[in-house]
Amino acid sequence: MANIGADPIAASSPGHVFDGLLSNRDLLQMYRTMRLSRALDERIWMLNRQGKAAIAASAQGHEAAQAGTIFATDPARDRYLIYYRQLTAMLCLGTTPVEMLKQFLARDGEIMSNARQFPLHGSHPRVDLFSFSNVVGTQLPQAVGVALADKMKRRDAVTIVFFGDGAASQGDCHEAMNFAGIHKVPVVFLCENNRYAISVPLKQQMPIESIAARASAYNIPGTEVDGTDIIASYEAVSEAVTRARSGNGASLVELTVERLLPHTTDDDHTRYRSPEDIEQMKKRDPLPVTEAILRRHGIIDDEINREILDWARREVDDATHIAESTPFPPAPEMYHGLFADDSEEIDRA
Amino acid sequence: MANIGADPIAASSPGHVFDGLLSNRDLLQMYRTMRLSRALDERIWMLNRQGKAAIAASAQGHEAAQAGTIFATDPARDRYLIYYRQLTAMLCLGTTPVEMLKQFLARDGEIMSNARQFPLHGSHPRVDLFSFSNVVGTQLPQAVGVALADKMKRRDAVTIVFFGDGAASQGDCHEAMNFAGIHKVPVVFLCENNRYAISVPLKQQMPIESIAARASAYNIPGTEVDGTDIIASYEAVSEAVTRARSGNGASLVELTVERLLPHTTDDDHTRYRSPEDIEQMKKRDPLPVTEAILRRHGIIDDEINREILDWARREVDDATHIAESTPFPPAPEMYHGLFADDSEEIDRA
Amino acid sequence: MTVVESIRETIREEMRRDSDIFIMGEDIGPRGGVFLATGGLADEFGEERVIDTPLAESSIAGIALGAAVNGMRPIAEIQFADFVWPAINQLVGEAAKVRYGTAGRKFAPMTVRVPYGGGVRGGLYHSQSIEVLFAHTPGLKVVAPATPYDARGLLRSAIRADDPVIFLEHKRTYRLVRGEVPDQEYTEPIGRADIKRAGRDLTLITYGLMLHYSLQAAETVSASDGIGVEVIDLRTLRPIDSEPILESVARTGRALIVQEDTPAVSVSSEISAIIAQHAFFDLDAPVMRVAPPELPPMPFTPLQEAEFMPSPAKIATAIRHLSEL
Amino acid sequence: MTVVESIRETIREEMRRDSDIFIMGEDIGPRGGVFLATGGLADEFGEERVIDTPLAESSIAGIALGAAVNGMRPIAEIQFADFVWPAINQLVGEAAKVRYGTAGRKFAPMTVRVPYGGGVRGGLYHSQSIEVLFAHTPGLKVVAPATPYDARGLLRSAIRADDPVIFLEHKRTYRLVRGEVPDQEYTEPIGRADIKRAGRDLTLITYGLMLHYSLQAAETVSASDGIGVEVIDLRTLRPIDSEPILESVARTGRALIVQEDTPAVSVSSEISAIIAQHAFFDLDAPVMRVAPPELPPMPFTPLQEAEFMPSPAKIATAIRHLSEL
Ligand SMILES: Cc1ncc(C[n+]2csc(CCOP(=O)(O)OP(=O)(O)O)c2C)c(N)n1
Ligand SMILES: Cc1ncc(C[n+]2csc(CCOP(=O)(O)OP(=O)(O)O)c2C)c(N)n1
Ligand SMILES: [Mg+2]
Ligand SMILES: [Mg+2]
Repeated sequence: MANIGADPIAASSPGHVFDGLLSNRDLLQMYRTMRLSRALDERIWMLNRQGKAAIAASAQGHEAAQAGTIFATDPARDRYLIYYRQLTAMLCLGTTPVEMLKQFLARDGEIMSNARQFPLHGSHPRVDLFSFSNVVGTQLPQAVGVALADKMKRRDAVTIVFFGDGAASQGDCHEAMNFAGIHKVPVVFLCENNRYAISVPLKQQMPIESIAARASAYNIPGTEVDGTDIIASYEAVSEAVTRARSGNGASLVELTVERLLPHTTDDDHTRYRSPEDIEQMKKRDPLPVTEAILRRHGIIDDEINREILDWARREVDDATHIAESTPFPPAPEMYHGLFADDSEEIDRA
Repeated sequence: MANIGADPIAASSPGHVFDGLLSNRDLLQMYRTMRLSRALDERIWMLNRQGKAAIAASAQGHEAAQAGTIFATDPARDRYLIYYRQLTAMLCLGTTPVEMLKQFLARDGEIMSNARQFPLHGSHPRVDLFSFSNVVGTQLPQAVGVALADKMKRRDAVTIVFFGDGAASQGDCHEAMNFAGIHKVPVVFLCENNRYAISVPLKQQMPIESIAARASAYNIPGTEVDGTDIIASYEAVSEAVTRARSGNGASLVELTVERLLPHTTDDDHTRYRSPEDIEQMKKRDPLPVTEAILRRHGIIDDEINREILDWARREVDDATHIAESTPFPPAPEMYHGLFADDSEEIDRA
Repeated sequence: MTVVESIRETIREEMRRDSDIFIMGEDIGPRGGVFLATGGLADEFGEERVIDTPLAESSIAGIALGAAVNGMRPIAEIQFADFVWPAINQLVGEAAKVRYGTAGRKFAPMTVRVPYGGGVRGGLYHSQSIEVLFAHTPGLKVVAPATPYDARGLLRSAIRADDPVIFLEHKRTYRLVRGEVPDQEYTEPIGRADIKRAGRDLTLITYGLMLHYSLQAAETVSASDGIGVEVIDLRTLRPIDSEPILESVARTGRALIVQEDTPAVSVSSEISAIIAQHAFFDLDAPVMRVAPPELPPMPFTPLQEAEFMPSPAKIATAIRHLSEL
Repeated sequence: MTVVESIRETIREEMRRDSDIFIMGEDIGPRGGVFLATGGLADEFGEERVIDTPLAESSIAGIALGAAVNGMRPIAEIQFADFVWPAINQLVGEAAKVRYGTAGRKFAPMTVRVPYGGGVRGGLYHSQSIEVLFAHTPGLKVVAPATPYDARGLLRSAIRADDPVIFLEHKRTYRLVRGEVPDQEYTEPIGRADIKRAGRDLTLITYGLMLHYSLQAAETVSASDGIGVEVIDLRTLRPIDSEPILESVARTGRALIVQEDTPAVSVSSEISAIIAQHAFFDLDAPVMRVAPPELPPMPFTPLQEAEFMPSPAKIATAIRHLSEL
């Protein structure tokens, strides 16, 4: 792909004045990662259908939002509190397909929790990232505490905490944003609003249209952005990150996306989504949208795009092979690491 | 006091166009109740200092807000979730000084919980009113549930739930207002904002000035009113109650008041309030303010005012005598009423 | 009929019978609940009586409580027991004390359905047993049926009770356990244990999924070692029904308690304490327990989940061991 | 020195020693805490290390947790135990599982101070004992000292521990209990019970305020009936230190457990279960308990509060009764 220039361009997609520093290479990198994420996501769903992966939540529809967000941060110094729907973010942060698949297959050496937890739960060996639990909303006060520690220690780190529209209904969301507003901690509240909490549509979750509109209740800036637009997402998050980095405190960024698949592999969204709704949302698939942007900027053409698709499939095939041939963690391993002092013996079952 | 006309007047205090139906008699009734509340409040504080009342939270400073609020509701059909600082509200709802004093002295036959609970906790024999616990904020979702039941049953009842500025920080406040906004239940969120949660000033509780400003996050109307102004308070609450009664759902009314005494008899606010702050707040004592309004309208003069003050003192003296000569509830009574079926024997200690 | 079917049909019948009953929770509407325990109810009763709530457990409990004290009979669903923690304040702090704290004037006829338990590849946050705090709290009733028959009879009693009932449904039993359920209406009393198997040599006390594992183990040891195990299903965790336990131990002289929850300060501790105090002179051997290790329930990866969960084999081993003491 | 003074001075010394320590909670700043357990600390350490929080317990716990996993050592105060319920999700659901759920990579060195207990005219919402759920939860350590010496030594250990510690302070002991506290720095190990009184005839296991009532009762019965009561102070409720209990029961053959919390499914249940399993053949009599009735702790009105609380007299009666069995 030598034929792609690395020099910054004034990228612009309809409706955006782009003044960031995204280079062609960045955009290409984002797009490739999104394609890899999509291919991996489809594979994971298949592995579930084959009875090999116990459960999976898909990132399909959220890819541009997550890629745009991560590229606006600095994995070398920033901190991330993620949730289960963030496969693309994980890949953008350098997690490998093998590492991801071991999570879904619960195999030995799984990087986040050694397969004690669901996929995408635990922490990361190379990035300061964690998701302690599946309990929706708990990460919000935790993120504020993480950012508070950095503020106290005058560390140059921004905390990005991801949550869905459903999490916004939790009391913890209110308490976290309130404290962040009072103490101006360097945190970005990143809401991926896909209009559903499993089957509950937005109008039964809140009496307003936009979660970002609540930012004023906490005296922090709030922006609602089309999360299928990778450049708009990048810009909005960049602004929030810059604000936090320069000591001006928290922001709320709401990226509106679509959940292209059911909530998880256990769900069937035809039970609660109308055919029209399902048809409509497919139009907002971020992959074709992003592909079009890159084509418009001459960053990719048919050939390069095909290369990318082939590369993604190969990556996923190889990773699947490795992950599937890895054993499960042995039972006795579970008795370790409850406390700092492991000598506190845990009686065997 | 036959020399006081009962015919409605166009009452007006600076800055208010009054279009309600407060009669002279109403205003007089409110004022008399406020005076009674103040006299009783002072007596309760004294009884604590004498070691007779274990604990007391004072309503001093909140009297006009509470009187204005209760007079804007209909005790015959409305429902009230109160909290511990609502002596004036209790008196406006027809609770007698003896009934109140038995709460503070934990005497037999105490009306709200038979002295199982702190003063102002439990429920009421004549009004649909309750305060289940001392746990700040819990009443908010409960009130929404109460109002939801009335909406389901098409009952003509409005639920008024009282809370302080401190309670507004609780996750339960967010969850309650969110649900109320979605389902348009007939509830009035009545915040008595005295700028302190015990010792924590507003600026350390929230990054904004007004709790009412958060109403928009829940798509409900929010108004902030001077809670030392009895007519303004009455008007604001009337509007919210009318709205709820006519099926238009919830409102948030914030009445700004002063807490003239320390948080409770256990507190000493000189530890955390500046002398200036304490001086300033005294200027907003609602009793002289209300007295001036009534004098301006010719509803009271020196003589009537003296009558009222004497009457209040007599009432409180007599009540104190009766309450103090009432025994404590006997120990065995505590073993009853845990469940509907009392036959489920509770073993004696 | 399966356990989940019996729960769904019971809710349906009760809602037909009493218009004061409504259900609320996450995804219980058109979705029918993530376990389909409320499937079809939104269609039949409409969205006013089948309320899909925001994702906010504290308000689910608090709003149900408010509605209950104002004349309704809400049935609230907590989607998974692991997510009941945000609701503890409204359930344990508030609902449990409403009647007592108002000297009987206000009361809360509410049922809180809580799918719990492991062995479902749920990992640390879809496998938890959360009964301890509820079983400890005066003012609550806690029910944990293990069969379709008991689920139906006890859910009816719970819905009709005039005080808060925490209704624990073991997720693994939902589809695994089938059983006969009479068509005619019946109730089972809250607060009564049930002897699910008679035996002369040893008394085994359990509840939930472990009842079924224990019954398997009882068959195994009776076949292999001729040990007669009496299996008592607690069914209600608060109040605990001690009579049948003490009466059985008086006959067998040996007591084994089997639970899926971790042992320290748990329901099994209380059963043991009851026996140690009231049946001491009947005992021929120590009161033993089968329970998981003291670790967060429970690892997602399969070998570790299996190691964590008590199994019929582990229970059988414990029975043999205890009957030799 | 009183218990509350020893706690305040320990926090002060630890904060001087380690700049990663900060405290947060309601009214802990200029007010010094409602019990003055943090009096003067705001002046000495400034408002960045002494944070007066909004009235929101879930976030107090959640923010402390986040800060702890990011290198700080927060000490969070829950103003009264009765208000810990909103924080359960962040403490039991989250903090307890952080290290285990990240396979050891992340951990939470946080201390949560929780003033608890009754006998203070606190009524239903300022008297609660809330130890059960914490004592049940793998991943937590739960400490409940009863003397100024133990409070100081254990609080130091808690603050320096690399895992979450729930630190229970009995409100009634704050000013009531005085004791010698050495000036030089010392720690007491978490997880170790302490024999507070030696005796040959009966083992009494207790903690918190009840330790002091039990010691009084022990003196009474020794004077009146010559009964030698060995009093064991648990000090730590998770993990429970069973060795000294079993060793003592092996000598006395009689065990009495005294607690202020209601008995069903409680710490006393677990102590009884441990004895019934591991010391069964040493026992000469049933394992007995002294505890309040199964009612919400506890009525506000004085005669009923007195009836509810275990007292030295009630404990003495139980001791006499048990030693005659
Ligand atoms: C506290 C809590 N309640 C319920 C659940 C079950 N649950 C898991 S995901 C989910 C919906 C979350 O929706 P949202 O926050 O919008 O995220 P999305 O899945 O749409 O990306 C629910 C209800 C949970 N995990 N935690
Ligand atoms: C959940 C909870 N946390 C803490 C407390 C202790 N407390 C009692 S009143 C109070 C302050 C309440 O302030 P606010 O809501 O403003 O009411 P005010 O007393 O000022 O009228 C606090 C912290 C409590 N009762 N409940
Ligand atoms: Mg969503
Ligand atoms: Mg206040």
